[in-house]
Amino acid sequence: MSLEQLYQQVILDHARQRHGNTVPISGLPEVPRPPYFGHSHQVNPTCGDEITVEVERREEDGRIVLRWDGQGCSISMASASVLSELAQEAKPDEVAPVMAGFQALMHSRGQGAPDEELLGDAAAFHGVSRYPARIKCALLAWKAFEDALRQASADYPDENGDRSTGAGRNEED
Amino acid sequence: MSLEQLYQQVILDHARQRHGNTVPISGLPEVPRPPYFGHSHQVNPTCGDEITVEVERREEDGRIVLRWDGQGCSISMASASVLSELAQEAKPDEVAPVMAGFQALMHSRGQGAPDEELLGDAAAFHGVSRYPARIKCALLAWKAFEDALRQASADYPDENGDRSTGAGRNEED
Amino acid sequence: MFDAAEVERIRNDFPLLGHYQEQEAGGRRLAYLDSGATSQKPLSVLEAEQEFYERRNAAVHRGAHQLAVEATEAFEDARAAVAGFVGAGEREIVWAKNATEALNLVAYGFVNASAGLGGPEAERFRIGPGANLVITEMEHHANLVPWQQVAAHTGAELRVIPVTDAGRLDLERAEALVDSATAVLAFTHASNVLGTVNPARRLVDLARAHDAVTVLDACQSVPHFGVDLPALGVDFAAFSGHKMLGPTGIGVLYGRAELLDALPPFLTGGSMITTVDYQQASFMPAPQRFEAGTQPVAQAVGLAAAARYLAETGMDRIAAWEEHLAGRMLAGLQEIPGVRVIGPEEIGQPGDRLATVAFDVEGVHAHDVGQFLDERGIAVRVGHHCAQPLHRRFGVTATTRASAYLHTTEEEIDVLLGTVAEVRGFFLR
Amino acid sequence: MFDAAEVERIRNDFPLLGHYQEQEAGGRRLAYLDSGATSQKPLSVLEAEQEFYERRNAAVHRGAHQLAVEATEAFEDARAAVAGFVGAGEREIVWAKNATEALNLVAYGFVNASAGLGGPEAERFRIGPGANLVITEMEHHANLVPWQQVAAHTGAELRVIPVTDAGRLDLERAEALVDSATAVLAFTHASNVLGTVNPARRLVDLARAHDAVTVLDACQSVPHFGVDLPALGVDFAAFSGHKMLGPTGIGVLYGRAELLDALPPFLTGGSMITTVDYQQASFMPAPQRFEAGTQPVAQAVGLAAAARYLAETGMDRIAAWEEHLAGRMLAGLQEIPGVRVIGPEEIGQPGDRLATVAFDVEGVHAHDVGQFLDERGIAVRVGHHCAQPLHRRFGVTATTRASAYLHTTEEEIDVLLGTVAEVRGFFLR
Ligand SMILES: Cc1ncc(COP(=O)(O)O)c(C=O)c1O
Ligand SMILES: Cc1ncc(COP(=O)(O)O)c(C=O)c1O
Ligand code: FES
Ligand code: FES
Repeated sequence: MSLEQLYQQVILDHARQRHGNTVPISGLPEVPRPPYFGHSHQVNPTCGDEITVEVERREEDGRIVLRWDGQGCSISMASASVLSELAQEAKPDEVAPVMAGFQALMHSRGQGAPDEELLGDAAAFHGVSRYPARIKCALLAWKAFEDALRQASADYPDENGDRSTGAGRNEED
Repeated sequence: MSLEQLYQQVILDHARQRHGNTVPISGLPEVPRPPYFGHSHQVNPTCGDEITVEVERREEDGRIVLRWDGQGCSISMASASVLSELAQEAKPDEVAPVMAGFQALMHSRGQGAPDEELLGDAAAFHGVSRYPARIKCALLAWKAFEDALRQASADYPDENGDRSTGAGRNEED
Repeated sequence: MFDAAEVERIRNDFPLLGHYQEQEAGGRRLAYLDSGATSQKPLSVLEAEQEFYERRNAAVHRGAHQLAVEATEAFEDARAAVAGFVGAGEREIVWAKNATEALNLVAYGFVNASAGLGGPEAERFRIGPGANLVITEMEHHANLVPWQQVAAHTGAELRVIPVTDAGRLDLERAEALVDSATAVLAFTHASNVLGTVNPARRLVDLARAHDAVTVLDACQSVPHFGVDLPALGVDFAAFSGHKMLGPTGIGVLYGRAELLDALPPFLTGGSMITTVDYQQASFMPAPQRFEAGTQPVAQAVGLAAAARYLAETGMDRIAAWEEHLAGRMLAGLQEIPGVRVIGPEEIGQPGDRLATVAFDVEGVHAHDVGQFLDERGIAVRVGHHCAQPLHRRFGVTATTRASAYLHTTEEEIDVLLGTVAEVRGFFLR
Repeated sequence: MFDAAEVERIRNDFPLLGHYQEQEAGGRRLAYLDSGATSQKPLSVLEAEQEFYERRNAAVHRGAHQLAVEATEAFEDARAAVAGFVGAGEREIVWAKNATEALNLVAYGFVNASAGLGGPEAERFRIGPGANLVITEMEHHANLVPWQQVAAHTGAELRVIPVTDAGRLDLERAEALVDSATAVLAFTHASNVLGTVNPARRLVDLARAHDAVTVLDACQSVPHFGVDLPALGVDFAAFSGHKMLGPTGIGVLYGRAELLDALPPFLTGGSMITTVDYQQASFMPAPQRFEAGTQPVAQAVGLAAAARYLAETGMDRIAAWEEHLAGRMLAGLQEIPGVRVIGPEEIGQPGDRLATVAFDVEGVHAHDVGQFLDERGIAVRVGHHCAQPLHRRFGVTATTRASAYLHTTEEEIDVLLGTVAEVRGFFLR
């Protein structure tokens, strides 16, 4: 596989123009936290890169509001940006299959054909699955998102959200 | 080399009929210690065998009185017995060349021809020098003896004894 | 069980055995009866290491380059293979330099936890003067001295389960010694001196009833019969590569995932931290948290090849063959006047005795026995076999120990027996 | 220094380099510029290990049989060879699994002594809240985290000598930080990131003036230039086999005989005690007191072969060649727009800079740089290289690091430079 297939233009573009990348409120004591809120800080131990993802469930309709910040390689930054685009204002049970699909794609060892309809821009990451050392990069934001969403959904009064995201206790850290 | 050359009859005989092997007084609190006295306990760490050698310098003439006890292989026991025979009632400066000669023989890697006149029965150990793992056995008693003699000689009023045995401080333990 | 032809086939896989056979004038073989100390290596193990160095050698878990990826894969595949060999999960296998380090790792976990390190999750490893640590009288120094050190650091009491004259654990006394203040029950699965195989499940149940952590010294079991560590229920277990056909320089710690993640780190340095500044560090989950610095990578690959070789040969068949040899050795030794076996004199039930037999020859020191056997091409171990207190308990300072493995022949056992029978005649001449 | 023909001859000794050359379609070579992480092995090292396993493998320091005697001889000869390579006495060399363990051994010596273990001779390793431990800002985690652990155990303070923007130690600050309460000055001989070679003698003098124990991380120096440890005057030093053409699974601790005998034991178990009962043990003198359990015997033999290979090639010539390559790399990188070298940008005096060069490419993350180079057959390391705080100090989280060794060619450096020059064009397209 060529480098161009790994680093598709859409990845490089997202890495530069990052969707949803903004200062997280969890670090700002003066900002009050929304009622259905979760945040997760993840470190990629291989490289030391890190990301923080914050998720709110909008009170009125339960839809996702996502914020993130971090530093890392183009793949991790682009992946966070794409995730943000896909999840922003979505319902948790709309996002669940995307998350599962992206996970599966990353573990396909270059064999899987991405479902472009489901994954949108995230399909561009299919080349990453051939590079074991980079899979963690692509999944970093998603892992943080999953964790934050679980927290945000813990007390949100709809079973759907709970079921589809495997919500547990609200464990803020 | 054959086993018979390593285990000469004189070695096996000494191993059974041990010269100078008796209970050391250093373990008996009720027995008073002679004025010029040293004792040394040595362990062969490879096997855990041990020996205690006690040396007195006789007040009247400075000659050596030796006692030892221990347990170990035939080579270590025979070597202690031979040493005892050679050193008993000898003057330190008579024993010094024997000690040096025996040391040298043990480190000769089977090359040295033993000086039988100097070494007496100790010459029978020449085969041991071919077996690196057994050299420590043969030297165990000699090492303890050297240490004990040094202690016994520390305060004995003749420079000869001091010089020839490399005496240092009387470090009883 | 094997037949003679199969043992010959197996012998051909071991270059050292073949080499010795060639060398010796008159075709005399080396009877290597010292596998209990360290085993010989089949060619497949040497080749696996060599292949790694020649094609895939690079730093693992670090580099982004292709070679590093391949090295990492080889390394983690090795972990999976060794984990599978003892029924464990991959995350439950930590590489060490030898079994001794693996046991020290657990012991220092207690020391560090008790000094306040390791955060709240290390709570169950914190002990003090009221606690006790229970070991057995038949422990190798590797499973004795580290616990003495823990006792010295924490003020805990060290208790010892006695061994009967027949060479078995006194289980009644065990039940009295393990109590609610017991923090650790550390015991060997099989004794490297007596050859006794201990009833691990029963001891684990005893420990669990009192909430004690179990630490199994599996050095002499994993190489010789099939062991499923999770099925035994032990919390930690240690074994060595070099005793199971693998390379020197590698050992294994098994730990139940839940405990391993809670144990404070031991060696610290690179590749085991998540973030660090100049004043503090946070640590990765197990197994990485215990694998500081460059690991014995080629050795892990070699050990995996050894585990594969053993599994393919079949642990049950190996165990059956060795039991057969053990029976022959025990029966033969007991017929020789002046020879006393230290340890169980016969196989009680299948699987309760290794083909590792220590014995005393009346009137002849073990080192002299060993020298005599060596002269006849028989390699055995002599001394206290790193179990000094156990020898003291049996009233000896040293024994001669013959230990068989899958490549040992009946003929070798017979040569041993015949030669031992000559020993007293030579030395007491 | 070498000429191109000699480097080609050297390359032929390394099977992995040759293997790659064969494999690659179109004869493209692997430019292995990651020797700083781990080195490739010459055939003589692989053969030495193999020969040991096939002819002399047995338990060392234990058996009375002939094979054990030969194994012991091979093992102790290896110690003598490695001791000779760094100018040390044999008794001053302790085997470890890697440099990380060697550094931990010293650190735990302080921990154990401070907990009251080790008897009166361990007095000088006992420290408490008033004491301080001084390290530098450029330490690898292996020479940082263990000292944090000592600080946590003892209450001692950890102090850090800063690095200048030019990537050298701030020696004035060092003089202010080391004082009469300094128990340890631990510093790297050469930085695995910056490539800086530190003035070891000067730092030793500073420590000595305050009676502090010096601990040298010699991981990046011993492989690359001639090092005489006693001449440097350090008390302890650590280095790894795998970075100096030797096997994985072996490292070395050097300790001045007097200190090594006084340091409390670290790992405990077999082969390091003189006598032991169930309640206490007494320990052998160094080096055995630190070598518990079965040692990496075959690896020691392999490491000795590596030391021999290096000595025969000539450490001075190797150093000169690498300095030549370093100059070429530094000059070339600085000509590439957007590339910043982290560490000394040029060689100041001979011997003050390794051919290990870390750099940042503006706007492109190091892992992406590494991926790009890998695609072109250039293996470099990317990340924080186990020196996270040092990277933070230079305002980056990761760098790309190219490190050369004796088999590196000018051509490989040029390919590196040409490829780095393309990176920004690709990613910022
Ligand atoms: C400067 C330095 N110190 C310590 C180490 C640790 O060495 P090892 O991983 O062999 O223990 C390394 C290598 O990673 C190093 O470069
Ligand atoms: C029962 C037992 N435990 C522990 C050990 C120590 O193993 P190693 O020397 O490989 O650390 C041995 C081997 O010597 C052993 O037989
Ligand atoms: S390299 Fe760090 S996240 Fe990709
Ligand atoms: S074997 Fe112990 S002294 Fe000879």
